[in-house]
Amino acid sequence: MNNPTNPSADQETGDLWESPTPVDRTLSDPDFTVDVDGFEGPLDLLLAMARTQKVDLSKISILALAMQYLKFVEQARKLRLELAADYLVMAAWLAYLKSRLLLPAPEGDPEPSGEELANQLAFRLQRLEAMREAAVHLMNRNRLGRDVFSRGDPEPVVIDRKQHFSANLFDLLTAYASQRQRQSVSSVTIARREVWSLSDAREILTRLMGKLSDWTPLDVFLAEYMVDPEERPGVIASSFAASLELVREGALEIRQSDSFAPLYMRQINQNPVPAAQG
Amino acid sequence: MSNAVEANVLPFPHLLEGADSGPATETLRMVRIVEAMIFASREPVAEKAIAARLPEGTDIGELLADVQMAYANRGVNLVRVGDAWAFRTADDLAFLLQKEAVETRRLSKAALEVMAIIAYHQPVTRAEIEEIRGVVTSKGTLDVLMETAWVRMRGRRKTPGRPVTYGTTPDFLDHFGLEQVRDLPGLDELKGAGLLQSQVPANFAVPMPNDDDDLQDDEDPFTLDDVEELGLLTPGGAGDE
Amino acid sequence: MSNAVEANVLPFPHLLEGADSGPATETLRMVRIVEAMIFASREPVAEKAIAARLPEGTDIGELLADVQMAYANRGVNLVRVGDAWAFRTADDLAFLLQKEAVETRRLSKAALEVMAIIAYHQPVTRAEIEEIRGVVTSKGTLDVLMETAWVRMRGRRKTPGRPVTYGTTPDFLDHFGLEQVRDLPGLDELKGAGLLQSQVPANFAVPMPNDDDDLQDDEDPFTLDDVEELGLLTPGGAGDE
Repeated sequence: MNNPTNPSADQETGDLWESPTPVDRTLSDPDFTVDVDGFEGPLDLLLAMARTQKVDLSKISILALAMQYLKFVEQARKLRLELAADYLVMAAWLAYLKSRLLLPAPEGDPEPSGEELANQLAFRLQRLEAMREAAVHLMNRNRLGRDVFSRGDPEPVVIDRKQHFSANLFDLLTAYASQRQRQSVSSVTIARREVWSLSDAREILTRLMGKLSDWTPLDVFLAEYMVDPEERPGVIASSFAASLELVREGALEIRQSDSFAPLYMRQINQNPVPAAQG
Repeated sequence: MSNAVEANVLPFPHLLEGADSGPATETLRMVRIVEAMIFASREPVAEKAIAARLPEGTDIGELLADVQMAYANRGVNLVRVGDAWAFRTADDLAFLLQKEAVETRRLSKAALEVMAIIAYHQPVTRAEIEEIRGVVTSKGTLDVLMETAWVRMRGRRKTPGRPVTYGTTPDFLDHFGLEQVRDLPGLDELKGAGLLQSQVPANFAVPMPNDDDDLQDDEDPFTLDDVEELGLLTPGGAGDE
Repeated sequence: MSNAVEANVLPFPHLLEGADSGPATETLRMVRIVEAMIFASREPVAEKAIAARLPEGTDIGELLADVQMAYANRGVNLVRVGDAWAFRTADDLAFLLQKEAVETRRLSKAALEVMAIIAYHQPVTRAEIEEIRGVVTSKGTLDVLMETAWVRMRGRRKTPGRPVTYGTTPDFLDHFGLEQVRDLPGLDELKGAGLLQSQVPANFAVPMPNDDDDLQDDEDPFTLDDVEELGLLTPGGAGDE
């Protein structure tokens, strides 16, 4: 759990939920020789060590515990194992505790006595142990959803929601006017381009052909339909396509002297063939 | 304790007090099992399932009838649902399961806009509303407006897809203090009130609203199918058309 | 009907039979309301919410205590959860109801420890939790506990840095069958032993390991008693070597 190579990292990553097969640490690692995996910090390790010493925390030897811990850290260092910073801090503190316990305090020493330090550690161990016991007691209680059950099929309270909506005419009109305004500015209406369908063009052409006495340019011919310049390309395209069809049928003749030169057309068999135009 | 129990409106039977007599204790045990099983179950509990937990040969019918009677006048009753049993709140206390929550909600800007468009352009379809607004109108916005009871579905437009047409209700007039929907201000009035800028495009028009109950020529009435599909069977609603 | 009721293990009180006497009928009415409201809900119902449905001036505490007593020996009990009340199956009937049990993920040892610390030391800051455990508590552990809805952030400690304080929720009480935080198991003993303090209590002492004579002198009977009461003696441990 404690990654010894990364002392600054969270000490508990990845093990928030109990693993399906918990490992008994004391069995797998009876001497606490080198491995700190599975311990949740130095206090946890100390508690585990204390348990090997005596089962009654109130009677453990703090000095023996401190020495055991220091030995453990020494071994870890011999094996060049990196220990999390917490473990080293605890080791330093325990070394200090050991010296305070073994050496008589000088007169007027303002530092806490060895006894006080030992009490402090014993207190912390007991407090942690007590919390663990408390957790066990809690979890062993008759728990809701496991031992004790709530109404399986509750009858929900139907909330009769009386919604009162607030809006006044001014809000309404403002909303309407501003959004219409917004739309009228932002929306550009693209008028639908008038396109003659081929059949429309043919019908119109056929109707107009009667007026064709001689070669007539297509744009003149269609002049009355091309008032609106926008319509011009569409009208020309449609009628040209329709005129080709009429030519194929032998009803119309078309000629053009050059690329992009005006297109001339005339009805066939209506008049005697006139002289070709220059 | 026996004093307290005596004083209680719902005392336990004396059978329980000196509960050493075999049959009574046994019956109580069974009653407790029945109660707990039915209480905790997510659905009514089949008589068979209960019987499986009771000593063989138990007259389960009688036992359940007894428990049912014990609860007959309580706030909670034991009721039979087919071959199964469930606890239910006593009918006369159903009001306890209702909570009235009055909350004042402001209409969102989008809802106000849609409301206004419906008011002015009715009868109007959702697609038309969207065309006017230039944005897609969420179903939620229309739902909220229906909830206000200011908007109603009128019928269906006689066009492909037969879209629903929306219009305003008398509640709408009430709430906004209008005698008739035609009283909504027109283009000039909106301009005059400074709500519309004076330069609006030439083709800009504010329609004359019309909330006639009579359907217009291009509207179809709702069919019975529509009524179901659109959930129009609201209390006091148009379900009888 | 009265015959059947007489024969029932759970008869209704005679008060109900000729139920015309005012006060009794009124009390019954209130009892029924209390039953119905709490019974209908899966979650505990706030005492306030119940009171709101009863006539003003009702001694709701007494009423609830009466109902609680009426259900004390039933298959379903009325339990108090903080300021709220709930019906729960009697705990001795758990065996019947395994089917209803919801498989919940088990908390890790670390999370359990943090939960216990929060429960017993609340309001408690993360730094204090870490001080007790001697290890950095990952954010994840607290998140998981918050996810269980057993732990909540309470507020901020009025100290530099204004750290967040944690405590338990009503769900916690409900889940562990506690009426109130004061009912946490062993709470008084832990307090008496000073184990819920952040500082070593004045009378706290451990025997000096290098001095058996001191051991005797340092034996504080109060501390020793407390330690034994706390269940610090792990199973199988004699503890008196």
